[in-house]
Amino acid sequence: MSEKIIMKGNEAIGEAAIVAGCRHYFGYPITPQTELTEYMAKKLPLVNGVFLQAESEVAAINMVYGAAGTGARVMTSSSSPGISLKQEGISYIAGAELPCVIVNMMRGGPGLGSIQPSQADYFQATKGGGHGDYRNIVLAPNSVQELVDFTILAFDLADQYRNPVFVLGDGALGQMMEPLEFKPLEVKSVEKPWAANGLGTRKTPNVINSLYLKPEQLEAHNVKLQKKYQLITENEIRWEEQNTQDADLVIVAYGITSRIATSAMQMARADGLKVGMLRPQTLWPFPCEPLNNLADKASAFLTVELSAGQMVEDVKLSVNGKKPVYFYGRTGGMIPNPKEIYQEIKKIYGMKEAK
Amino acid sequence: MMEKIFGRPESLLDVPFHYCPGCHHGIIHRLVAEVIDELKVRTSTIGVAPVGCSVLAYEYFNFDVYEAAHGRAPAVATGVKRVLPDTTVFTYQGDGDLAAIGCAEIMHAAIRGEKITTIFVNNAIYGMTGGQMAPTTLIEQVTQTSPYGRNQDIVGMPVKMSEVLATIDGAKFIARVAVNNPANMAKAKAAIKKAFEIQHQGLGFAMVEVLSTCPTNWAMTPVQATKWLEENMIPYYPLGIIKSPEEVAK
Amino acid sequence: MTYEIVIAGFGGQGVMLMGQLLTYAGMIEDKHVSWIPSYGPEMRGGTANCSVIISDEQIGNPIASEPTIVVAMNLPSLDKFEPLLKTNGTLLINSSLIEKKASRKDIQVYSIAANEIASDIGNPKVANMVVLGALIAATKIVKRESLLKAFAKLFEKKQISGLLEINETAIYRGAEGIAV
Amino acid sequence: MPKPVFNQERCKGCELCNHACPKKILAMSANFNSKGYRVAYCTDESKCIGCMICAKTCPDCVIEIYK
Repeated sequence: MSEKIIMKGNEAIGEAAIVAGCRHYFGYPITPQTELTEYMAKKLPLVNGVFLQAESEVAAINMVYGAAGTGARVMTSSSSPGISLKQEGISYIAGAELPCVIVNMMRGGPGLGSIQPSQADYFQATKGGGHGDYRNIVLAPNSVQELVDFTILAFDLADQYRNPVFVLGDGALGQMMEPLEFKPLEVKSVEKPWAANGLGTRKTPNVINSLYLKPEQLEAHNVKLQKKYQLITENEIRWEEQNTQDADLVIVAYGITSRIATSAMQMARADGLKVGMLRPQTLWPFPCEPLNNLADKASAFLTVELSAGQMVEDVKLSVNGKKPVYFYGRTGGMIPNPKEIYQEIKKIYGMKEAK
Repeated sequence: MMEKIFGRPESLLDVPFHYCPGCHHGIIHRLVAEVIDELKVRTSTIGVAPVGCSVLAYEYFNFDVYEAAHGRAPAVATGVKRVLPDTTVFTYQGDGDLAAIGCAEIMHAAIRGEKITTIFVNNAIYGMTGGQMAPTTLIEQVTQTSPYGRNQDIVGMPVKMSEVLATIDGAKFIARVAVNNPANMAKAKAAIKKAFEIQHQGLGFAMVEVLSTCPTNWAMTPVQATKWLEENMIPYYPLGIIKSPEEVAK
Repeated sequence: MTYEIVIAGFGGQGVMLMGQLLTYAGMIEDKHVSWIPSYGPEMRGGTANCSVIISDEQIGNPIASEPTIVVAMNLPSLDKFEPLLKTNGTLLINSSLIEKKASRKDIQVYSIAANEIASDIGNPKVANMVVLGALIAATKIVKRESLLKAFAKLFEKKQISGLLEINETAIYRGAEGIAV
Repeated sequence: MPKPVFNQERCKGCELCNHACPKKILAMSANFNSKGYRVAYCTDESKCIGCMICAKTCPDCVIEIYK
């Protein structure tokens, strides 16, 4: 058994990346994820790694593109406005099928927004963000332990599928401290015959590229990508259910919001209301089928997000009209308290508002 | 039995270039390939080519190549070189790419003294998109987006990137060359070789700016274009070694 | 049992560290724990605060929106967090800096003259540890030994002679100096 | 005797080589290659001095020099 330690979320991600074999990090400071950048600056040189503060997020993600092309495990991190700048590079990375891990500690938007927690980059992370038909694998941890576990998982998934993987957190998760442990782990080494790392004894040059000027070739490339995304959808959907066996009402929430919603659910249960929760751990691929199955038993759904309503669209698509889907969200860095969410639950039950 | 005394270098794949007739890109590709052959580093060389006429460079070089986003080649090359410090990494960029959209990336690669080599092809125009004004377009030069000639009151003077970058400490070797005649070609090749040697010595950033024609978008024959380059570009963009470790030492 | 604690003061009073020490001490006692700061521009002004949850059960919401315990290190913190306290909750006031009395009657209120006691020990910087000593004496959320272990753990890399001793003294004096 | 050899299918008819040749023994053919370019050729191989200037000037690596 490994020892339990306490770490800040952002720093835990950094340590997890190093444990996962990441030795290259390129980033640019932005609140509320800067502790991660600083952690890498401190720790990577101690393990013969490379930390480089780029001149911009645009440069940082393109450094990631270069490093990923060599087959190295590489990571960058940022927060909402910085992630927007990175979209160009992410589209290229997806197009060139390079593995990398991108951490977004979401903050309030749009624009410069605030530095407080938010989940308003859900669309950007799960539906594209950059141009073209591509998908990022999006992991949504809700505890410091999961920040560790999902960061390690992210590197494995990235290598396995040659795809960018997002660890989508929020300012609160990045800033909070909780006990965690590093389970003993063998870093999976994946053959990367596609890597452009110098010919060496190889006869044919490797090219890292996303340009296909002939439409037939680009379509074939897109078909190949879509097959990969299908495979990911079949194999990598992750979610957690609590109290859904007998639930009338199912809360759907991820990340920090799922923690708060858990408290609301407990309040409701204490009052005899049969409330359960489904927490997506992957936002793409999204747990459509589990939600659709729950729609046969439960009578309503409540999506809670730190946004004006983004994931709720996927919840509606999953429930597919079988049952009503309600939404409650706060934006701009505001965080709901459990009572607020419980009031929403009571509204749905058609009861008087909670005291 | 006759012996071949001049032919295609090993670092160039035996495929036709897509470049327009008379375009100097082909010559510059060949010179880079010859230098890499002569330095015997082909199997450990990695090229990075971003958007521009040379976007398809990966189809021509017989070593590993990355296609980068517009302007970002120095950042991509940084990523590659930081993982693989023992390889030979170079970017091959046009003037729109390097001097406009990629201004930040090239500046900061030089500022970091990034141990990469940049081949900067300056033809005073955007070639691939069909002849629009570049930051390097000469005063009064007519392009698709400066139909009345480049006006310095509106868009400023053409930028001399080599001189700008030479002011940066991390840039150890900067030269401007042309491939308009055999003598200049020899100088160009020598500069390119030096720029790679600077990288191999681990000294810092090195760049060779190569003045080039764009007969198609200049609307001239290749022969006329070469003459135009000699009469118009070279006077504004003087040839020579702008910065080298030897010069700095003096 | 779940303690939801807000520790609030101004930047430089060491409120973040107080929270982290409590969190660590809770972990040492095999409790479920979490710590989260309220971060942002306000950290440079009025109040900086952090939430600590110490519980026998898995922790849901890590933000103490209805705290069971509030530690107010300065006046704006008292004004902001006293109204949020749960009925029967505990309020600890640093009376060195706060002259105002608590206004609610449905809570347990303690006060400690932390800055005076710290100066008396010989180091004004340990006022926060005096308050922690008072807090655990009043609420028993963690044992004193656990808090000392946590302190030793967090500061194991700092080789300052007498550091542990003076903080230990501060914790003792806080426990003694608490007033209802 | 040196000799230039043209890979005429690669020639784009840019004429840089025949302007560069110091012996003025290169010309553009009346024939087209499959791409439709009038290709360069040597009018009098006996006069070639093997200076390689044509080959170095050619942007498309059309010319090889043998000796």
